[in-house]
Amino acid sequence: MSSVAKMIETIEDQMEAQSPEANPEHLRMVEALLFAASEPLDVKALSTSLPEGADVPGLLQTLEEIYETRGVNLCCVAGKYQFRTASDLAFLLRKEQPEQKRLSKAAIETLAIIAYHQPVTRAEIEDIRGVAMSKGTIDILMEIGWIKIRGRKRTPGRPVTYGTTEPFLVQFGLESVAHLPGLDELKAAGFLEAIPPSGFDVPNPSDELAADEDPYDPNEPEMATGSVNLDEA
Amino acid sequence: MSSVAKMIETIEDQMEAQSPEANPEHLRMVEALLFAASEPLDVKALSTSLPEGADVPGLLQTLEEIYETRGVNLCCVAGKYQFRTASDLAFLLRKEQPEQKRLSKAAIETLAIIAYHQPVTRAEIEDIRGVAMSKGTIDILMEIGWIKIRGRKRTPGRPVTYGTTEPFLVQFGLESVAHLPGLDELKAAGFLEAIPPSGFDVPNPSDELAADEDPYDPNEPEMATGSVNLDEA
Amino acid sequence: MTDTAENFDEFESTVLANDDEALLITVDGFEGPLDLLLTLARNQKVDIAKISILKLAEQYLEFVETAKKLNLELAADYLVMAAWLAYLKSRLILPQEKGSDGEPTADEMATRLRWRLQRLDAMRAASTRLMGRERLDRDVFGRGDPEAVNVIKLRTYKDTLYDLLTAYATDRVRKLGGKSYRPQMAPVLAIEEARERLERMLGKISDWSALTTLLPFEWSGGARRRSAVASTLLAALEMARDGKVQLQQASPFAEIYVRDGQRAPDLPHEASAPGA
Repeated sequence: MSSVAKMIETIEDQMEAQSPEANPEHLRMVEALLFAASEPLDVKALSTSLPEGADVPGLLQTLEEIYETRGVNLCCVAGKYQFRTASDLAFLLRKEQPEQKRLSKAAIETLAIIAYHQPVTRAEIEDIRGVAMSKGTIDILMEIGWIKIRGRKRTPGRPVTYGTTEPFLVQFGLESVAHLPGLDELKAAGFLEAIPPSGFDVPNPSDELAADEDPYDPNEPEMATGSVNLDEA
Repeated sequence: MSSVAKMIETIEDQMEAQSPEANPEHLRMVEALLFAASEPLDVKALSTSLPEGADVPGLLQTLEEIYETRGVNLCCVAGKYQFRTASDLAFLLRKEQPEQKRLSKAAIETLAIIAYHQPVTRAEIEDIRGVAMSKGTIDILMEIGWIKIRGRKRTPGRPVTYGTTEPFLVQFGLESVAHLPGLDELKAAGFLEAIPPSGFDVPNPSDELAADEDPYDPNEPEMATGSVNLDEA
Repeated sequence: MTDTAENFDEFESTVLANDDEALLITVDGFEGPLDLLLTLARNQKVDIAKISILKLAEQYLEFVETAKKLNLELAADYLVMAAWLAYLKSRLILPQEKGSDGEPTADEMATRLRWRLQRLDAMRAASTRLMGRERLDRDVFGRGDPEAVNVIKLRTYKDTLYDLLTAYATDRVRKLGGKSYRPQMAPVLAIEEARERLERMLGKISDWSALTTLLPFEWSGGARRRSAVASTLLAALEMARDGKVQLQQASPFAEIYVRDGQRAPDLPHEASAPGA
């Protein structure tokens, strides 16, 4: 038996074991939709195009397995699905892409802090980096579309909080912020604790509104962010 | 065995039979290259990216077979290869978008003439309207489905006769063409002046075959419609 | 010392070793005092968790001194940190005092600083890992030639029965020369029209006829009559000049008579006959 045939047999076994009922016609449809799309698609979008009653999550799982060892893989990014070339084939495809703007050291660090600590305020970022942030840093990250203002902290001054966006997850191939690399270690070491560390709560980076966070309302009159204390004012 | 597994088994058989030596790593590479390419690739282009000695035509054949029954097929156009959605799934990639339009002045006038004067030939429409009709006008009304060829006039040349359809009645809220308002009603409703020009009459349209009309037989050899007179020819 | 740069090439250090192992500094390269402290800590080549804060404070203060000697301008926060570290250093050297009125002890302050350095270090490592991930369109690629979704226009027509009937009425009335589209005419009978009319009537009028009896029926009243009379008279005069009619008038303002120009001239007495 050739090695290709062996590969296929493995896939077959997986499919038999896990998704004995995957409807081959539905499988073809999901395959076609995901192949054709330029953007990741979520279960809901796929469901609207498929016949009623199609088991989209099951189909996706089957497809993920079928493509697992192939040159193209089915990836889950930002909770949506997209076919992407296998990462081990990057050498074949890597494009010499002049990175439009090489991100500054400050911007890269700020992005990581926002990703791991979200929701996070400007003052908290500054505390971690030990330096005042230049205005441009946040602007650049917002312009690229990797971060967004997500809410306001329920503390004096109601500073805005930052978080990462869906394009950020898509760009870095993350299923969700909970899948950030090394998140667990950072959490275990206590580096993601509230700032200053209270020693009690260990916030996870989360897209959900935090307990002390209000949703962002762009119409709310802007206040100086950071350290303005209403009680003192 | 599930039908997916059966499908896979068929693929496996094909592969065993035809390309026992297809290198699975090379297969992955071709797959990734074709997937990521922004245009179809030919054997030469693929060969330059693949390790030396790779059997590109063989790999392409294998891939073509693997994808033959899938939602995505490998297609060869003008000697170049690309993945395309299986043609029977093209309907998945269609999105419907409503659009509201109005008929052109010529089209609605023609439609009105056909409605009132049916069965009516092209030449008669032109005579009633006093202007030559552009070919497009009838075509548009036929395409919308509001008029149809209903018969042939028993006159030299046997020109086809036009009449209105069921969708026409639905669109204009008419129970039948006989319910089109007559002269007096048109006057009463203010569509016509109290004293219409002499010679003005409003016919009583009917779905029934007229005395000088034959039912339309699409197989009847077509003749030049309109004014060609066989006796003169 | 130069190996720091290798460890962390993303954050290229500007701390360089010169010949006498003193720090040669350019402050521009640091992302603030904490970054400088972290770089110095790395130079100690021990686990940051076990770093000697006392030694670190000394190195920092030395750095600031060197910068002053070299007349390098240091941002205010570097100086604030220097002051704080000098204070911490003095407290670390002094025998441990009892923690009083809630103020943190020197050890607690040192621990807190160490923790902040560790955290910054950890976040930097995390950012390196993050940036090192397979990135879309750099390392992994989506479909290069996505197939566009075809938008099918579902056309509906707004035309109503009202539109249909309006179209029918206007179209047909127009064709039949109905009034709907006739432009408003001034109540003037054109001379050409009057002449044409006269010419047509010539064969039919018997002998002398009063001009006013030849006016078109619908022009026989009001302003229209005046226009008709004037035009018909002018037309008659033109035709008389061409010899097509003969005209006669008994006296000024009297009725004008007309007859076919082909007829032989009448006897004078006949002239007044019709009016007599």
